[in-house]
Amino acid sequence: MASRTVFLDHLSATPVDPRVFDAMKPYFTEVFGNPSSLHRYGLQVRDALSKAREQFAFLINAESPEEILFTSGGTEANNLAIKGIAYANQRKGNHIIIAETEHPSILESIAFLEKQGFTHSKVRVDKLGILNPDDVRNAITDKTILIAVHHVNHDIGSIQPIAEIGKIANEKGIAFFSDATASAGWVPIDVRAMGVNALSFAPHRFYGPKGVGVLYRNRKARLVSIIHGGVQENGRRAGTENVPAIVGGGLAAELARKEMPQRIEHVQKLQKRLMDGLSTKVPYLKINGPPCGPHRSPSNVSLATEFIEGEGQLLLLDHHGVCVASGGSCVSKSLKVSHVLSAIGLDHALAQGSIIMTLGKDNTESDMDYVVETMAKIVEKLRTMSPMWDEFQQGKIDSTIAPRGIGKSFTEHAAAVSGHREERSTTR
Amino acid sequence: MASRTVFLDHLSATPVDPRVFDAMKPYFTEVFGNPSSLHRYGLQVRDALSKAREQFAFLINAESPEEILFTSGGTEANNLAIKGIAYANQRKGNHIIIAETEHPSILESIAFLEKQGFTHSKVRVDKLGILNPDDVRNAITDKTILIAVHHVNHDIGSIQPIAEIGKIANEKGIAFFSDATASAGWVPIDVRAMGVNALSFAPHRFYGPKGVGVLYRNRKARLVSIIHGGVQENGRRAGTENVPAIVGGGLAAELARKEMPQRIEHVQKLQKRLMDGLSTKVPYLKINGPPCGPHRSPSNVSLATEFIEGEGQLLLLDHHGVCVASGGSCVSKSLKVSHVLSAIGLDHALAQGSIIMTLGKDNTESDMDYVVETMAKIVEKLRTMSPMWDEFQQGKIDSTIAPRGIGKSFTEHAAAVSGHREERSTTR
Amino acid sequence: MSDTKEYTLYNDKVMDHFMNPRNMGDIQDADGVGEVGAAACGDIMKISLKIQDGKIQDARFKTFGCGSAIASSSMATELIKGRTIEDALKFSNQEVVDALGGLPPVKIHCSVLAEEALKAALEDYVKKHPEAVEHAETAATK
Amino acid sequence: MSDTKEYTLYNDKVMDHFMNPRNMGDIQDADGVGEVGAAACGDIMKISLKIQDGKIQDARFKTFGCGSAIASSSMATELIKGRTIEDALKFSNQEVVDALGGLPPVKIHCSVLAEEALKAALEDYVKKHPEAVEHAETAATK
Ligand SMILES: Cc1ncc(COP(=O)(O)O)c(C=O)c1O
Ligand SMILES: Cc1ncc(COP(=O)(O)O)c(C=O)c1O
Repeated sequence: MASRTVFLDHLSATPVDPRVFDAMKPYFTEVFGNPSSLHRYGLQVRDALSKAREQFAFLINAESPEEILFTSGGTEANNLAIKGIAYANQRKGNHIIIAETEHPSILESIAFLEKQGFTHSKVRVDKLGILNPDDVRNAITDKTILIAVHHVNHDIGSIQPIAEIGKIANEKGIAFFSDATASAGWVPIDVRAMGVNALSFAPHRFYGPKGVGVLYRNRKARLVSIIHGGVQENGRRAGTENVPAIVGGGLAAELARKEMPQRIEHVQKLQKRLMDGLSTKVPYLKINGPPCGPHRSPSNVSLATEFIEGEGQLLLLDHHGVCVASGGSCVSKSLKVSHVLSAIGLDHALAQGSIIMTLGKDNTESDMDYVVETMAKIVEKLRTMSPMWDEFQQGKIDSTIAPRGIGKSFTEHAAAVSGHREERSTTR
Repeated sequence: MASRTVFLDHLSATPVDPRVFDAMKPYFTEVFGNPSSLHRYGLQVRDALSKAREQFAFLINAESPEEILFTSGGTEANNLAIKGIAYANQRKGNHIIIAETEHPSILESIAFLEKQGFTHSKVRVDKLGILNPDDVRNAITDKTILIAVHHVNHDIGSIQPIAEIGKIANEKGIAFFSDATASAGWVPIDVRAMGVNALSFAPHRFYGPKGVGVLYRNRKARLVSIIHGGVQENGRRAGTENVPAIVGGGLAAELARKEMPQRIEHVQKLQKRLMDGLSTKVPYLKINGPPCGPHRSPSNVSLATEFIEGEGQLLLLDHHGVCVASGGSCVSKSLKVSHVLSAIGLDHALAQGSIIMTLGKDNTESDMDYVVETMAKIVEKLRTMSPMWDEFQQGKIDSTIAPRGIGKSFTEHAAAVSGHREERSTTR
Repeated sequence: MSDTKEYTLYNDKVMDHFMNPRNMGDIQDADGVGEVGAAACGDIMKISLKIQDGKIQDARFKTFGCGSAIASSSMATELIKGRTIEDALKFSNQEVVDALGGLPPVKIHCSVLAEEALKAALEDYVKKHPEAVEHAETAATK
Repeated sequence: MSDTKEYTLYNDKVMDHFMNPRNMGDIQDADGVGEVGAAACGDIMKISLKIQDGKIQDARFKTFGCGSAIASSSMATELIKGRTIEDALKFSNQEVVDALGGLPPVKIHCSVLAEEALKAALEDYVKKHPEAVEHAETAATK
């Protein structure tokens, strides 16, 4: 195993901050009550939940802690927002507008609703993964009941023009929801300035524990519940609350808010160093999404290396102690190339070579240099093993990143050899 | 505050076992990966989840760890079972059979499904809260797709004849689900002997952490998911897994299984002492549900005291350090008397004086004596404050527990004075 | 539990009136007695009054109900003592809520029940002493 | 991470063949070359063979694909060396899976691709040397 470990997958997981863990500790063995209980143990943890609500409200500048609702994670918060708002407005209409690059938890919730008679429009994004608010405006029909656009994209870090979309939504009186799971803790969020009626996130993306998600929603976002039972969360989300995780998540939110300027400054510096290093040291490598700056999450580095595939890179990086995600992101078991990379028009073959790195507060500059060095080495190794690299050298196929004008495209080539296979299988 | 604390609300919450907490610890700050990640951090926690699946399977004698599915708690597991099985069998029929004394998470899931075109039959229970399997058989129609009967009742501890219902369900080829949230860890469970296709429970009822629930389901229980997104849990439950809670819950299950004989023996002894003590020392007090023995969970003591109301008892008990639940159980914010107590035909006024005590492994015999003593004291205090006690003494109203044949019933009296109020409000 | 804070369902004032109710009991030869119940929650409250010279000399309660119902009746009897019938007829549950430093939203109805028990007791008195109200009404229209 | 166990996506055998692939490369004057792709996942595999006296003398691969695709082609070329054309035509992906000590269910298709690349290379050889198969067929029907 490698002597050095560089964890670059902070969108998948972050270690719980020791201060956060300390705050959680008593809630397992000592302060173990159920918030629904009327005796001292129950009342004591009710106080703890109230405090966490305030801390979460503080992170996103919500007007009141009562606008904070606890779920089990980002996915459930997204399901609750999409389905809950859709069901609550069923009488007004059945049309939902989303960006085409939403997270699967949004896309699959929408797919479920389609079976129940709802319809939707997907707004396209540009080459940088950013949508045009005018396209949202144009997609609105008199049946539109919900607009859902994520704040930061989970794959390529693009920041959406939320405040502008918020203006449009508010003007038209349509509920506006934003999935901020990939941004909360790393990009400032002000729900009032953004004009959202609902917004989701999960503290395990910013040094809080797993097992808790947050759905902010103000009075304008009517919501029916999707997990039924007791009257927890004012009847909006049944089930015993995950008290220790909520307490820890609350503190993580408070710390994230307080330390945000330093965290952003730090990861943005690393991001630039990493992007520059990779672009310089690894030939035929492309950075996906917007350049460092106001349109990109400071913690995301998404790249595509030509002529080789992503999983091999991930495995070799891991062997060298560098932990990253491949194009499939959270959905590692699916064979499909990320729909986000397709949406920004990335060549299919290039998308297969995609790697997502997400930076954290404990990464260092020397980590970045090590990653660049390692990446250069393993890309070279994988290319010597790749038939495509050969054929590129021989001029049979061309590069999409730096076209030379000779040879067919990788995609054409792949189609040709895959065609061969399909012939075979039909004659079997 | 009281010098002594006796926690008697173990169905609402249990402290995490120190061994369980130790096992969880590394998963917050060190072994913090996301099971979906392909690198070492992800793979390491996948191993941990597999182990927990085995431990949960062991507790309920499941055939394979793959039959274990993780959710965020008992409520979500119940929602997933009810809605998931209903949706998956929508083409076959739309009729669901449940016991009338299910937990709100079942009842409200059913209420939700009714809006989507499903129908249901509620099977009645007898005075001890136990249903007759023949009534289940008689409720079956050719549209029946699911039978759901809880294992142990959350309010009064009645154990249902699950194996017999299982035989009927299997014979008819209907999916059979049992909510074992109130029994797991306290009553032996063998899913194969019980003939269930799905069964839910939550480790925070037996010294595991909050934030995780378990749904066992075998091949015969087709299930669609209710929280959509990534492909976690083989596509049955999307969202990042709550790894530390799953790890802790797994160990809690293993310990519960291994220590079950001792735990049962211990609480059953306390249960008898408490029931006997209360029946002897507190006049006009009734134990709800079956007597100590094979038809009652060894950890449940449900009682109703006449002429006084439950919350006051709970508050005074709490003042004396005794933590209990009142009739509303998990649903403390609702004003309604438990539907379980109505179902067993308990007089409405009596149901208002209801208290639920659930025993745990750390309670002692001397705790029981203290509780009996305290209970006798506070019941007396509250009765001196109650107009009903007065009127009973004067022979104006009668007791339901030990009728003397003089005076009208409390309920008649209450209706009369409430009538007075209704008159007033209409003339306002 | 490690911390020393006392966690209670209601605020200190309510807890105090629940734990140490004022004016609990019956008045033997009461001038007015009201007993009312709340159909929704099943609480029952009985207030008895001693009235002299158009003024409430004494008030006692007995309550079958939750903590806030007991506290509300305790507080209502405290507040009403010494008032004239005229003033007492204007008594509102909000006075109880305020004097108790607030009640949880789902418990406001307890204070309403206290108001109703009190008014029922006054009505009972008035039925037996119609002259009292005429007197009060004249006073009011003066 | 505190424990010392090495956590890897695939078993040790697969990891070994991925990290240290056998027979990686091209055969300059190959007798048969097959290049196939999997439309679903986008992997591409190329196998070249050196054949003499009806026997596979050498086999090399190049693969664009995931870890298990690389390991599968490495293992397939190892297994096939020394076999007769006749035997090689009966080669099945299951041999690769078994020799690798198993593959995750979603990765079985990688071994199928290896089988297909090998068969494509054999077909290429047969196209250029039709007599080889006739010979093989006669041998088979003997
Ligand atoms: C029988 C039963 N089912 C379900 C639940 C809900 O479980 P959870 O609080 O874990 O959501 C409870 C809670 O006490 C219960 O007793
Ligand atoms: C943008 C976005 N939304 C939702 C989710 C799902 O969150 P969770 O894993 O907490 O369920 C993720 C996960 O990475 C995400 O990136």
